[in-house]
Amino acid sequence: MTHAGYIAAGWSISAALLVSYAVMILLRGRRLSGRVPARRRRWMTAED
Amino acid sequence: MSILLGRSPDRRPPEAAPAHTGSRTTRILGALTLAGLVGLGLCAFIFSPPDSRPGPEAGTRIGQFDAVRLMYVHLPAAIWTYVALGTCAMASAVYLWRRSAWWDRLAHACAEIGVVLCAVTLITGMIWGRPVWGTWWEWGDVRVVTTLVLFLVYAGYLAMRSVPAAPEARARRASILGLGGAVLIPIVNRSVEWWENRTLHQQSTLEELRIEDLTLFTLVLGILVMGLLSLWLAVHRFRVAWLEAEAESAGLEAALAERRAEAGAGAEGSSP
Amino acid sequence: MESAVWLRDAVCCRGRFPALAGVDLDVAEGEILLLRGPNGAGKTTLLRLLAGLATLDGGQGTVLGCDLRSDRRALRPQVGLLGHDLMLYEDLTVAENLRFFAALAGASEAESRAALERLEVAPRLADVSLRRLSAGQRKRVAAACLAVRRPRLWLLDEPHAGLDESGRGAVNRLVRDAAGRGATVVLASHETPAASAVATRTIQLVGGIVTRRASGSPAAVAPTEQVSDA
Amino acid sequence: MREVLLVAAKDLRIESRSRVLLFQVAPFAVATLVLLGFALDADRSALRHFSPGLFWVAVLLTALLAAQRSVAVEHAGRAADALLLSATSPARIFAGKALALAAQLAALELLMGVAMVVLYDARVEHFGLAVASAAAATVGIAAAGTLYGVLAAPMGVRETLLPVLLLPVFAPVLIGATRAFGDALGTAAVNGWAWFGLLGLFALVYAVFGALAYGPLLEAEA
Repeated sequence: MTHAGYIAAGWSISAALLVSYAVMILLRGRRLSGRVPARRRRWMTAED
Repeated sequence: MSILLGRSPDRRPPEAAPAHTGSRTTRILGALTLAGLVGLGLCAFIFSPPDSRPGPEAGTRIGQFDAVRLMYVHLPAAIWTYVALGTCAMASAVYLWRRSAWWDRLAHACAEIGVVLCAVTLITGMIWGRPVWGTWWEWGDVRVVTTLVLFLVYAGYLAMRSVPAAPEARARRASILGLGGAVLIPIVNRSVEWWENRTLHQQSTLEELRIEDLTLFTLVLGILVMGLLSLWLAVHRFRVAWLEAEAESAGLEAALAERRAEAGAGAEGSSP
Repeated sequence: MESAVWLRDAVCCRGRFPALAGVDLDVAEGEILLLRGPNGAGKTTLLRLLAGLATLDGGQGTVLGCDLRSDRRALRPQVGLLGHDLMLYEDLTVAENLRFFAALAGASEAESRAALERLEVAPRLADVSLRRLSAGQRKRVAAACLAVRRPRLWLLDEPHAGLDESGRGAVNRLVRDAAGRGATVVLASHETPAASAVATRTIQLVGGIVTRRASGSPAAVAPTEQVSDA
Repeated sequence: MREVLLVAAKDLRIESRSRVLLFQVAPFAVATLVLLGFALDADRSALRHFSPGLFWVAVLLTALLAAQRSVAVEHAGRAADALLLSATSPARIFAGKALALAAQLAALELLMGVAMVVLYDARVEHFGLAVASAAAATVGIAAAGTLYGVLAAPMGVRETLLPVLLLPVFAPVLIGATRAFGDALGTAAVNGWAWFGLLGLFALVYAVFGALAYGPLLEAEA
């Protein structure tokens, strides 16, 4: 494969950025949930 | 709209409320995204061919070769950057018209996702440009420069939103900024286009790519998967914004009660 | 009697702090209402709310017939506010400040000169930069700027603070004149004697709510009980 | 129109009294031009060749200061509240403040233009084009500066936030004005009048957008 280093760098940096952003959002959501009364945090399709 | 958050008075017991921003919708979305990512990985690295075709002289090959595999991230990220930031500008405009917090939160969520995707676009673009164009940064390309300005404008938008302020005042300022970005970008695009009267993009990349068979399929798949991922991120981010506002107003109710208690005590002390 | 101010359970936040925590208030047209209360009671926030400068975060309110949630733009030009910050330009002279605000309000040059005279600002100060005036003199200039605009609702935040005897007298005359012409006045003051002398009714604000309604001055003419809703 | 001129005259009078423009902003402008000269190693031909770009970078940095000042004038002593309480429409206040800022920038540009000729050995070949494009750019900068100035104004972090918001907005002005001046000073073979058109478009767009957006922004401060 040509340009293997560039390809690896491009894909892994993108993945790292998107995954860390996603994790950050999920963690923030969990932390904030604790500070909001239960009846105010229902998502329309929430099952659990 | 109702996918994003519930507003119905609920019949279920309170302990059933989720302690996170997930729901059945997001789980389905997430599963589709993950499956799509696996498929994209397979197509991008194993099934799709490198870009190469016979050169002008006999026996030589030209093209991007394997560097084309970076396109499967770069192009979808770029497309969804424009969609996300365009949605932000549109939501800002609607906010100014309707003045409802819903649109403000949507604008905020889209701006944040747009900026992240824009960073991905710029980084993969630079990494791709180095082997193919021979430079990390090409000043002469309209889209490269415009995208950087777009990134800076909406990074400024997020910087402004991060400053503590009264929610309504912040929403107003943010909506003007979000809309201002949409006003600015066409002008930037036009000025850069005139500035260097050529665009490398169209001449040396997509049009000459062998856009057929699996390359095209993989690009379309990449766009779909990135779209699913963006939507999944947007739903979660929107719910985080909702929770933030709710946490703030929950704090306000406590502060109000405290303030009224202070009034009660003060009145007793000062009553004749 | 028409109701100039009507508030029900009004909540107003400064940042995340509920400075007003549910205020019920009725002020009739032509009334001179004195707001009393300790520091931090929410007097300044209440005045800014009535001026249409602060947002109503809860409850309902109408001022001069304008809804505080939807109609603040129509309200503001009819209101005059004398605040802690004098809302003047420090680098301009007395006359220039007055001329600017008078011109924006469509008042004539003669009116602004008359306003300065009524506040007993010496004519020789007209061409002095505001920066060089004492706090009391500045307050008189600010009051004059307010007077030339002829507002229907006067909101005065500590109008007597920093003024000498003649200044307090001049402010009180201004207030009585305004009320005599049918304008409504709400003032917050700690200078009880001077303020009570002019007020027709007094209410007490503590912890962001109205805790006591009392007739303020011996000369009070307005009834103590609430006026009916408009 | 009367109110626009009133607001503009008020801002200019304040400037003439406080002398902030003369004693603080103008020296900053000239110092920036001198430092840019050092950056290019005081190479005569390079300086002349790049003089349009250097000039406009210096103008934009100076414009940041002038825009900050224009907002600070209203926020000292909460005079902005007084404007809000007057019956004047926000669009007219915007126009007045932008007009005053444009006049101040024009004065600064004149000074910097002289400095550019002296320090960088620049030669103005098409005077009309230089003046026209500078005027269009100035109106655009003043409109954007006034709009984004009030956007960042009431926050405690105005000094750092305003440049972050404003500098990307200035990008098309810098490109357009540099090209137009390149033609006017004879350092670039381009059609300067086309660039003048772009600068005019920018000025028009931001004047209209600013006039429309100023109301909700003033409102947000209250």
